[in-house]
Amino acid sequence: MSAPTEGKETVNTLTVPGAVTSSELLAVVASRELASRRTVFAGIGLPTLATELARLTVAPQIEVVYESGVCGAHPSHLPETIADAVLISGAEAVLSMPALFGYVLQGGHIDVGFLGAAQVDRWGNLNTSVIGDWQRPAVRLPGSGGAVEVMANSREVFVVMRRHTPRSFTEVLDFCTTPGPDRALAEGIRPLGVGVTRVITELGILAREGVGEELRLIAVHPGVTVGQVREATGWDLKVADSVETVEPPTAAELRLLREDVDPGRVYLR
Amino acid sequence: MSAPTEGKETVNTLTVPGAVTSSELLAVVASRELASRRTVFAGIGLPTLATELARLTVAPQIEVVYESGVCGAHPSHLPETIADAVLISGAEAVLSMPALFGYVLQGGHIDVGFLGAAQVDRWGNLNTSVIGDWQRPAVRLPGSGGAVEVMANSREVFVVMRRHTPRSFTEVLDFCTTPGPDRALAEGIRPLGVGVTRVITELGILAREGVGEELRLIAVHPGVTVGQVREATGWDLKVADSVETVEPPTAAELRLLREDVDPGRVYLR
Amino acid sequence: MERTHTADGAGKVMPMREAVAAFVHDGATVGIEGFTHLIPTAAGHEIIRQGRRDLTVVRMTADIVVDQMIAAGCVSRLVSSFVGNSSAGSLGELRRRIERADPAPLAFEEYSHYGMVCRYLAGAQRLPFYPLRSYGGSDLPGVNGDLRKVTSPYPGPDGEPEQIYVVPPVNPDVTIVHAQRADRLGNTQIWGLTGVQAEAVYAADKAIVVVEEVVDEEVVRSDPNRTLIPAHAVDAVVVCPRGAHPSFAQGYYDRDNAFYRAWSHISADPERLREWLDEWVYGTADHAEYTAKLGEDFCAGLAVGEALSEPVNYGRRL
Amino acid sequence: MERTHTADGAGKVMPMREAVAAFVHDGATVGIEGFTHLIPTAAGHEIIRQGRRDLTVVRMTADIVVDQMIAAGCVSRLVSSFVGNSSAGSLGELRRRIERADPAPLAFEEYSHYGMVCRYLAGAQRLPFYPLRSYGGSDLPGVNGDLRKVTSPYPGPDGEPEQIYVVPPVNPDVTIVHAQRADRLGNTQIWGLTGVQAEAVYAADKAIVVVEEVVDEEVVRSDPNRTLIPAHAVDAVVVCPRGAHPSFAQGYYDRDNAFYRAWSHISADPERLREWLDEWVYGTADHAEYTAKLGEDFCAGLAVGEALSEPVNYGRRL
Repeated sequence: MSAPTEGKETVNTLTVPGAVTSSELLAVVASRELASRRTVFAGIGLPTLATELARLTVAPQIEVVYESGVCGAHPSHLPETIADAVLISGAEAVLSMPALFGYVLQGGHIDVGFLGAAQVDRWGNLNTSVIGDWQRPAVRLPGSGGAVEVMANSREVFVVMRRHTPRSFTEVLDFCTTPGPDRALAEGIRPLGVGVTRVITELGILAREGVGEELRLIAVHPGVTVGQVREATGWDLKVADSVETVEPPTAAELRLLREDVDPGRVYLR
Repeated sequence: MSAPTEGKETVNTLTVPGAVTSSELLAVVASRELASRRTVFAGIGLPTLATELARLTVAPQIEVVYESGVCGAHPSHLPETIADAVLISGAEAVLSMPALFGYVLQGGHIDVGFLGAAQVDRWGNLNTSVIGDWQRPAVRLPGSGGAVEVMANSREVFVVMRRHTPRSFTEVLDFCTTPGPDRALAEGIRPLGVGVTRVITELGILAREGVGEELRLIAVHPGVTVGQVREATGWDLKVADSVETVEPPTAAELRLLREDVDPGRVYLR
Repeated sequence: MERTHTADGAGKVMPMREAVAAFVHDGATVGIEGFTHLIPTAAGHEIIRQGRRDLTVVRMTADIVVDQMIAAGCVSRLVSSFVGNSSAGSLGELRRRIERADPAPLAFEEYSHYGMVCRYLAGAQRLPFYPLRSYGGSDLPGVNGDLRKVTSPYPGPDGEPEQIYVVPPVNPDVTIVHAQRADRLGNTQIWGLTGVQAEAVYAADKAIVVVEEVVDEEVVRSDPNRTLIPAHAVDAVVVCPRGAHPSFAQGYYDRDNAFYRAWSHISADPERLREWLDEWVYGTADHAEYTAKLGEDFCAGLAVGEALSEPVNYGRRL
Repeated sequence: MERTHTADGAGKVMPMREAVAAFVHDGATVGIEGFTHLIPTAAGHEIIRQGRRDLTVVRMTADIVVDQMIAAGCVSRLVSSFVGNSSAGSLGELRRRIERADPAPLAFEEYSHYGMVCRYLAGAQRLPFYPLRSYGGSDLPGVNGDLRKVTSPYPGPDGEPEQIYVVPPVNPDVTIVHAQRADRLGNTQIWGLTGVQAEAVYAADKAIVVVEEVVDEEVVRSDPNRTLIPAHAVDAVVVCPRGAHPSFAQGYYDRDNAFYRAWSHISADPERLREWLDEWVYGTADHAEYTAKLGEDFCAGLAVGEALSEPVNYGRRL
C-alpha cells in the first residue's frame, strides 16, 4: 500500500502492436531496468509484474521486500495485494512493521524502491495526497503509505506512471507528499539515496542520475516522438543528447509475463 | 543479570534459630512485602525465592518478568539463572530485549523491581560498578546490567542486601550506578516510580515512602536492637517512631520454601 | 499503563458487546491495527451498533471498517497514513467528509506509514518522541504541526550538527486488534503478518484482543515465542470467529477481495452505504448473525488448506 | 549496509576459519551477542586461534568468552553493560586489566543493558541517536561522554520542556551471533531467548551467523515468522554444533553451569588461565576437536528432552 500505481487500463495503440497492453509494456521496460539490482521494495501491480519478470530474465538473484513485512516470498499464486496470504505461506521471513521499516528500509538494505504517484515534478518529487488544496481538496488521495520512507531510504527509486499528461507531470505539485533528496537537502536533512532515477511511462523513459539533476527524456517507445513527450509534460522537459527507442517487448518476455508471471491476468487484464 | 544479590552464605546466628538460614529469612521477609503486587521484575537468587514463595502465600496472582525476556514462566525446575532453559519451556511469552526493556519495563508495566547492590546510600541510590575510583578501581564489579532501567521505570524497588555493614550502607557511594528518583529529579529527569521503598537485610527492614524521603528503620529481626542497626549503617540512620519486630519465618513458610520452592537447595544452600 | 485484572486473576474472556461497552467510550482515542491482515472489523461494527460518538481513530491504513465507522457518525478525528480502499478504489464516505465536509467535516492528521509506526513505538516505550529519517522536504510538516525536528547531540557524518524529524507518542485510550488465538489469560499469538499490533497494544491504556479462538494455555505455552502480546498487556479477550472479514486471518480464512472491490461502489453512494449499514451492521445483533448472513457456502469459498509449521523443540530438562 | 552476496546467489555456508578470516580484521569493532543463551563461544575461540589484535568488542554481557579473548590479547576496548561471570563469580582477566592494567590496560565504555539495546536499535535503524528514560542522576554520564541529553520538542507532562538521555548508534564492522538453525541462504531462525541478536546483526556492516545446523529451505519456509534474521542481513553461515558451550541452545543442549563456576577459579590465576587457553583453544584445531575433547559422555550430560511446539497453520490457497 505504497502510493498506488494502478489506473484504468488502456491498450497503448500509439506505440506497440495492439496485442501488447500498456501494462505489459511498462512491466517489461521496468523489468529490464532491474538488471544487477539485489533488493527491491515493491508495491503491488506493475512493480510485482516487473520484479517477477526480472527474476526470470535479467535479475535471477533479486529479492523482493514487501511493505507488509514479507522478505523472500515464494507465492503459489500471483499476489493480489502486498499482504496477500500467498506471499506469507512459504516466505523466507515475515517481519513486524517496526523491523521492516526500521531495520530493512531505513537501515539501508533496499537497492530499488518502486513508487507511483498522482503527480511528479521535474526533480522526482511526488504527490499522493491531494489534488487541490490540502485543507479542502478537490480529490483526497490515499496519502503516503510508506512512500515517504521508500524515497528517503532506498538507494534509488523507480516510478511507474501509466498516464503521461501535463496534469500528472507538473511544474508545481499540488502537494509534496514524498520529497526527493533535493528538497530534503534544502531543509538540511540528508537522505540515503539519490531519489528517483527512472520514470517509466506509456510514452517512454525519463531518467535522473542524482542530486541536483532534473529528469531528462532518455528513451521513447517506438512511434512516439520527442515532441509528443515534451507536449505531454507540464514543464520544459530536458532531453538527452541521443534519445533511444525502447526495444519493444520480445516474444520471450511476453510469453513469460503471460504464461508464468500472471497466467490469471490479475494485473495484465 | 541485574546487579547481583548473591554473596557468601552465612547462617544468621544473631537473630533466628540456627535452623533458619539468612537466605530463608530474607526470602520470607521479602515474600511478605509482595502482597497485592502484580508484576515483579526479578533477578535470580533471593528474588526468585521470594517471588515463588509469595505466589504460594500472599500473592497468588503475581507475574514474574525476567530481564532475559521471559513473562509468565512455569519452570519444571528451580531456575539457576534468569535465562535458565527451564524458564523458557512452557512460559507464556518470551520477548526480545527491545520489547522487554522498551515495552514492558520502560513502558511502565512493572510494579516491583528487585535489585541488589554493593553499596546503598540513605536515598536508595545504588552502586554496582566499582569499589574505589572508577578509572582505576580497587574492585571492578559487574556494573548496571538492567538495574538503571529497573530503578527508573518500576513503580517501586525492593533491595535485598545480605550484609548490613557501614561499608555497604554508606554515607557516600564510591560511584552511583543506579540513581533513585531524587538524584534524577535534581538533574531534571522525571522517573516513573518512587525508587527504593524497602531494603531488606540480615538485621531488619529499612523503608522509604517516596521522593524526598530518606530510608528509615521500620523493623528489626528478633534479638536485633535498633542500636545494632544504626551501628551497622554508615550514615545517621533515621528510625521510625515505633520499630516493629519482624515475625520469624513460620513453619508453613519454611516448609514451602524448603519442600516446594527450592527442594534442591540451589539458593538455600 | 494500568491494566485490568479480573478478581481471581483467572480469565479475561468476555463477549464483544461487553468489551466494547467497558473499554470504548465516547470521545475516546481508539487504536485499531492490523495491516491488511487481521483487521478487527467485527469490533468496529459493534462500536457502530453501540452508537459511540466523537472518537479519534488511530489507524495506519484507514480502510473499509473506518469508512463504515465514519459513515455511522462515530468518528470526529482520524490519524492515519493511508486513507484508501487498499488497491481496490476509494473510501466514499471519507472522501466526502474531507473533500466537501459532507455531511460533516472530519479532522484528519496525515502521516506516513513509518511515522505512524514510530508514534506507536514512542507510545509503547513511554518516550517523549521518536526519531525517523523521513519528512525532510515534505509538505506534510506544513499541515501537521506534530512533525518536528530535533538536533542530534552527536556530530553528523560531515562533522556538522545533524537534524532529524521526530513524531510524538500516541497513547490510545484503548487499542483493538484481531489475532488468531489467545489463552483465557490474554496471552495472544499471531502469525503471518504481525504488523504493529504489539506496539499498538503496549501504547494503549487498555487493550481488547479479538481472536478466532481461545485455546488451552498448554497450546500457547508450547511456543512462547509466538506470544506477541503477553497477558499483562491485555484487558479483554473476545472470541469472534471470522471477525476480520473482509480481511483475512492467515491459516483460518482468505481475504474477500470481491467485497473490497464492491465497497468502492457501495461507499460512492451515501444512500447505498446507509442501506448496507442498516442491513449488515444495525440489522445484525452481533458478528455471529453477520457471519450467518454471509452464509456457509460463501464462507466455504474463503476456506484455506493446510500448511503447517514444522515444530521446533524447546527442550525439557531430563 | 552493503552485504556479501555469493556469485551465484546460492549459499553463504562456509567453515568457521574462513568466516573469521574474511570478516574479522585486526582493529575491527566486533559485536558479539547472545544473552546467556546462544553465546557464540566457538567463534570467539577461532578469533583467538587466528590471533586477532586490537579489537573493540561490543557485548551486553561480557562474560567467559570475552574474558578469554581479552586474556589472549585480542581485545583493546570493551563496550558493555555487565562485566561479570553470570551469577557464578568474577572474570579474572577482565578485573586484572581494569583494576591494575595487568598485564595491559583495557579501555572500557560502561553502559546499562537498555543503553546497549538502544545503541543497537539506533545502529540497526540508521538513527543518529536513540532516546531512553535512563541515566538521570547516574554517575555513568560522568565517565561515558557518549551519554548525552536531548530536549523534546513537545511539552512534557507538566507543560515544561522535557529532557531525555540518548545514546549514539553502534555499527560494528561485524556482528557474530549463534542460532539454532539457518538455511544455506542465511535465513536464520532462533527460539527461546532471542535477546538483541536481530538488532546487533542489522546494526553491523557484516554478519556471521553460527548455527547448530543448516536445514532445508522448506523447513525455514514452513514458519517464516521464526526467521528473525533474513538472508539479506547475513554474510556467512557457519555450521558449528555445540558452538555455544558453555552456554546453551534451547532444545539442543543445556547450560554447563559447572564450567561457569569453574571459570571464576581458572581466571583468577593468570597461569591457570593461560594453561586453559593452551589446552582448549590453541590446543584444538577447531570446535569439532574442542567438542571431541569434552567427550561424548560429558555432552550426554547436557542433553535435553523433547518439548515440541504445537504447529500452526499458515494456510494454502485452494
